[in-house]
Amino acid sequence: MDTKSIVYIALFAALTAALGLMPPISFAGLALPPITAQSLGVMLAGSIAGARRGGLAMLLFIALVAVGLPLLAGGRGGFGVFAGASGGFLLAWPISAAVIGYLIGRAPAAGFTLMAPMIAFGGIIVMYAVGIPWMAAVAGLPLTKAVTIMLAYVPGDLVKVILATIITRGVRRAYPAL
Amino acid sequence: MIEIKNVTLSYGDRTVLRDISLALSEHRIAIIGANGSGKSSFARLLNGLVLPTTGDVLIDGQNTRTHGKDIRQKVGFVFQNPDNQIVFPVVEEDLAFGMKNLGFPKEDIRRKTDEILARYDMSDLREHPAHLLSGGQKQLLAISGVLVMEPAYIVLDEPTTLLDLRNKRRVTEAIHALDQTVILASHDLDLLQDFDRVIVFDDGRIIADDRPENAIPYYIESMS
Amino acid sequence: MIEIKNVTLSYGDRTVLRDISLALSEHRIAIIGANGSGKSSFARLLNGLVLPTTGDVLIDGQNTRTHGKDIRQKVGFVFQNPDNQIVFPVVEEDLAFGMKNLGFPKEDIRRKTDEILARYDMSDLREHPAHLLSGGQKQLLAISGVLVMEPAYIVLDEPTTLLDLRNKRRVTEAIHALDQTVILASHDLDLLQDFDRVIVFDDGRIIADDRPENAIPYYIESMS
Amino acid sequence: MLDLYSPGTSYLHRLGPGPKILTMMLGGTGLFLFDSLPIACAAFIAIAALYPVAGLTAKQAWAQIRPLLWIFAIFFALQWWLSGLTTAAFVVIRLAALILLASLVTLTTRASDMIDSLTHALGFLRPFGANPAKIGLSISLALRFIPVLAQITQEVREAQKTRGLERSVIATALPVAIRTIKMADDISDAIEARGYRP
Ligand SMILES: Nc1ncnc2c1ncn2[C@@H]1O[C@H](COP(=O)(O)OP(=O)(O)OP(=O)(O)O)[C@@H](O)[C@H]1O
Ligand SMILES: Nc1ncnc2c1ncn2[C@@H]1O[C@H](COP(=O)(O)OP(=O)(O)OP(=O)(O)O)[C@@H](O)[C@H]1O
Ligand SMILES: O=C(O)CCCC[C@@H]1SC[C@@H]2NC(=O)N[C@@H]21
Ligand SMILES: [Mg+2]
Ligand SMILES: [Mg+2]
Repeated sequence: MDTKSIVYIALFAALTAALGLMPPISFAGLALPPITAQSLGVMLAGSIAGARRGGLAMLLFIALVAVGLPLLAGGRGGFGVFAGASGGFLLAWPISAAVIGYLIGRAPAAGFTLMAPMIAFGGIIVMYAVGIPWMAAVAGLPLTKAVTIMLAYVPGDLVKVILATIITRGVRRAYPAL
Repeated sequence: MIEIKNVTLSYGDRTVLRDISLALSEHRIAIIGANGSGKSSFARLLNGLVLPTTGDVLIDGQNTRTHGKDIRQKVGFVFQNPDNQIVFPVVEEDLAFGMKNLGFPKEDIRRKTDEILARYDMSDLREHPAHLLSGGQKQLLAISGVLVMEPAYIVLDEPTTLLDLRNKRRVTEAIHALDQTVILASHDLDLLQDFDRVIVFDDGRIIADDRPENAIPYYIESMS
Repeated sequence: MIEIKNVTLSYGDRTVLRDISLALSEHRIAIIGANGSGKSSFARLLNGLVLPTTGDVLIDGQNTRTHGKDIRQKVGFVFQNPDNQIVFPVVEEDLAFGMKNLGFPKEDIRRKTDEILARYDMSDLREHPAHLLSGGQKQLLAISGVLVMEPAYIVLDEPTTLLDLRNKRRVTEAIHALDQTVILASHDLDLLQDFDRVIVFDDGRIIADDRPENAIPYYIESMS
Repeated sequence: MLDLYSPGTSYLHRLGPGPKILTMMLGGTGLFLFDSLPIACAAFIAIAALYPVAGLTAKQAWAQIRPLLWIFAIFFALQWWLSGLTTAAFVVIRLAALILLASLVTLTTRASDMIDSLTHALGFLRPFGANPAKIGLSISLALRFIPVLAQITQEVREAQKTRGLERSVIATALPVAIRTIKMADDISDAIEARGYRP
């Protein structure tokens, strides 16, 4: 792996951490995953850094969280968070970023209407597919109930998809060679 | 008229401006001083980007604490590092950004963009990615982006460091041709020859405040 | 000896260096020219950070296309913005970075760190956080970080732009004291008085290549 | 939060990064396993007491928590409303303890030492094709970038304010992204120019 990849991986892990400084919206105490700006970091890692770099950036991020650095929104960290309702989502982050990166890598010049669904697929569908069953298991909820709860997160996630798409397209115009 | 009243500025426990009081009414005013003496911090006070820790900054009687937004329309600011100032990916868009925010009509924006690009020989860079310009080109873009907004006061923080001779001359001429009040922080003493007033900072204090023919030699002396 | 053979460099469809051929063997060589004329791009060719679109760059006979890594040991590079070349948070660690990469033994690293810190009067900054240094100190740290690697050639791209008089004097003295071959790109013509050779770029071409007493006036003339 | 190395010669400074990271892992996990206010309080006090031991000031400790204060306030209010005062106090004290602990590690450990011991500890990953030295460098860069990103965001906000736009998510996020990528490219050039062989 070249130096640039190492720097980009570090950068997107740091970006996701920095987005944790935005206050999350939490429900039911911390028994449910918070609505957090950090999943925007996941989308950008995939859409700007690409499948490999983006996926590894998120892997680095969750590894740093696991060793106890307080990088999750609100200053949380440690192995404990993986055992909580958020655990599945966190584990999905590297996968989501990689999927987004892969899709966009196939159509780098995609317009808004093509790129946004790609980011939504990786950043919402894939993420929820891993996160919801985990949450249901941890919180002892029936799957249908867990799905219903997650509907509350969709509007926020759609906003993030739109932001990620606009930012990615802007960055690609500023860096045609990216 | 800019009034600075008993201003102190601290970042955490580090005090970078100590009890400064000034009234600035001349046409061209320069701020000089060693690295880290507080020039940029002082400049940022003038349009309310930074608020004083104690004391007040008044622009035409308005306090930066309460009228930040109005004051920023009046006081244009060119940053020391042009990378900080370029907001949009493409040269043309970036130039238009400030004018759009002030609600200029479309044709005006177009005309002024053409004018300023031609003035600095950058017409063929209209569609160039702004962040991939050479250092000097970026600096010209940063200055242009503020000039097109036609503010009443212009604060420039070392605007010529990366420029070649010709562009430096152009920017110097542009600065001299401004009808507005100009406040310029710079290490380039050549720029200041016909300024009306030169203020010398040292460690957050004013150690000289005089006409250039007195203040500049004093500063050179203090640096050796 | 650095040889540049029929080098052309393009970014996309924009050609920024046009058929340059040169052999550089003097002790101190300066590159000057207008903004956007290709100085930084040229400098980056010399240690293989950028590869020519056509043609070759040879350092002591090695091609930058094939021996990039060896060449980067031989050709140190100091960038314009020191913030982006400080890799580690603490002064001492940052100095050690290049030497570790070259596999220097621990004691050597220690000794050379001491030496270079003493040379630039920075011994008490050994444990200082690098990002809190003043502009001049950062630039000296950047130069030191390259010098400790003992490169045979040192390329500097506008290393004095943001410095005050005193810091500029220190960095200038540091550059003049170097035993290595120095290649310096700068708009600051005062730096170049006792250089051996001055190359003037214009729009990707060399328009003059001579001793400073001839090349500098030529450049000034061409800019007016 | 997570400030970088602060020079010193205390026992904690001299202790190898391995034990410190291990303690942080165990501490972080432990704090989440035991849902009890007294334990969280005890941990908070014990960790805070290590700051003077490491020659760090109360001011430095406070600086770690300060950026998150308003988030804590939100958590506290929400928990108070949902589950009562005790739980609210517990959640916030636990978070504060975790942050102080992790910051204590970053404040007393040099990035280069951290990389060296990670390179050593992660040696077992080599057969799987991972290069521990690269992982070490990426971790240290990531920690370095967090405050830089906050600073760049601040600078971009200032720049657009001066150009007449007080607040806009896109006009902030886009230039921040572009500038950070420019910075990443420059740093990557600087790393290579200093002989780094990945
Ligand atoms: N955001 C900040 N947080 C903490 N300290 C700061 C900040 N900005 C500036 N400083 C410190 O304030 C002091 C004054 O800085 P300032 O940038 O105003 O100096 P300056 O006179 O413009 O220097 P230069 O000539 O190098 O541009 C310096 O010691 C600097 O380190
Ligand atoms: N990565 C890049 N992609 C596209 N164009 C670039 C890139 N880097 C530089 N350029 C363009 O190449 C030309 C030469 O740039 P370069 O930075 O070499 O000029 P320079 O002589 O160093 O100028 P300055 O004195 O302003 O620093 C400029 O027109 C610039 O816009
Ligand atoms: O514990 C955390 O801090 C975050 C866990 C993940 C939250 C998920 S990511 C997808 C969904 N969208 C949100 O805003 N939050 C959840
Ligand atoms: Mg300054
Ligand atoms: Mg240049």
